[in-house]
Amino acid sequence: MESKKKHKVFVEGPISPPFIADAIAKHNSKTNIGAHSLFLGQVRNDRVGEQEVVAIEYTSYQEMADDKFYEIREDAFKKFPLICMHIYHSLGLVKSGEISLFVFTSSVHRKEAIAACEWIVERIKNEVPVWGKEILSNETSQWKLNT
Amino acid sequence: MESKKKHKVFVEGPISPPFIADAIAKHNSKTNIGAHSLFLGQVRNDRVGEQEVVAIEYTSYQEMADDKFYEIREDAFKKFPLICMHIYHSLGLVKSGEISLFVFTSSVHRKEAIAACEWIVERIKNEVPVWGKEILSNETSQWKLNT
Amino acid sequence: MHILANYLTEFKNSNMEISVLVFGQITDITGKGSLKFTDIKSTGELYQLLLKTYPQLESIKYLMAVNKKIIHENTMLMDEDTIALLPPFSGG
Amino acid sequence: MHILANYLTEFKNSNMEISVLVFGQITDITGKGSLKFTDIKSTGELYQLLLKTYPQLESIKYLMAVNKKIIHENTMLMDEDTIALLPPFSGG
Repeated sequence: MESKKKHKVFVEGPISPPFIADAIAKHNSKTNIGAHSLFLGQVRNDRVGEQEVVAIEYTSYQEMADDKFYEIREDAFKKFPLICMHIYHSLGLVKSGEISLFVFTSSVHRKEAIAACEWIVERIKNEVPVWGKEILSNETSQWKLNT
Repeated sequence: MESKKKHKVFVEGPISPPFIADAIAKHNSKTNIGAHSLFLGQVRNDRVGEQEVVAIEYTSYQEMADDKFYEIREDAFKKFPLICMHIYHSLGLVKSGEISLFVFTSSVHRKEAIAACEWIVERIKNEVPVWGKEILSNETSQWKLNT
Repeated sequence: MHILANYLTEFKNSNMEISVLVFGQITDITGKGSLKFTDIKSTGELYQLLLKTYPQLESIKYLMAVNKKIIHENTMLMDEDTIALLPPFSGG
Repeated sequence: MHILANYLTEFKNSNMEISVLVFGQITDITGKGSLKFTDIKSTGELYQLLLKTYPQLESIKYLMAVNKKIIHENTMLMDEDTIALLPPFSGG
């Protein structure tokens, strides 16, 4: 259990595939883990009229977000028999095709890791004070609305 | 849609984190993707009496398994609005702490990728003719039973 | 002592200062990320003052947080409280 | 032509050969991964013969697949059919 460890969630810019590979590889020594569930949020190049989204610029109320991430983490460990969980979220500019959210849960059996991962993603989307500003191809921008 | 592409599922030995990173990175150019869901099955060092599982040796009825993976793939694309899906399963020896199953789904919105990934994992566990032989620390072995 | 305490309380009240942090699309309206106000007694009073100062806020849906906790009803404010104006989140 | 066809059918039946593929824990009992049988007409008949040859199969739960399709009832066999003995799967 690492439920007491308050790890850094926000990373500047996109979350790279090698960073994800490192996170996975670190669990090689935790041989009681049988299942990992990973969620990755990727920036889409949605069309907006004649334009398309080329990047999203993320800002946050960081102090409140850190508290909220910690609360979600504590709640997740209470609700699900997890061995590990990690959340990483981008701040600043993330281009379309790049990854801005990485949620990673591990447990003995698959059902718990899968259920926890989905539950955490929903809570992040609904409760964490982060805002995305969509940068369009003509250099205008608009505020993202989560669905 | 790549539903017609019959890609190779079985890989010899464990699935490495850099292999997973490459699979993720390849989706960087598919900028209509908004969400990836990944499941990783990792070999556990379960205790068995005085011994523990040090590795699992996977064998398969490959011809039938390939048909079944293809059927699951086709069904997944019919059932869920996926942009991509990939399955990789190990054959041969995979040590505890290493990864033997990798299911990877991608879609526009998160719910579809997450639901499809879980659905595919369940079908693989139940329907694909693969057997794991648990190699114990004293070099004896026993056949794995899925829960 | 009693007299001094009263005096300090009054002094404090009459110079009570709160910080207002502004996020997301609301920054487009205020033009800045943080504001200072004095002698605002409640979130309701703050809400009315903000609306008078920035009429465009009328069309914006947002929540307020007081010291990082989202509030859903009128809340008394104290000196040095930090109030955040939170339009709908769009992280992830 | 008709006589020849009949003759061929009879010839074929009397030398009908099936392959039986063996997997997982059943290989511990048979000692090998594939077996050949001649003149077995159905999966039911095969099941009985296997049980006589390998009495330990009694305690093993398994399904049969004929030409890669799992069958749940007695199924007629044809020359060159491939039958697989499938103990519970444990992939993933």
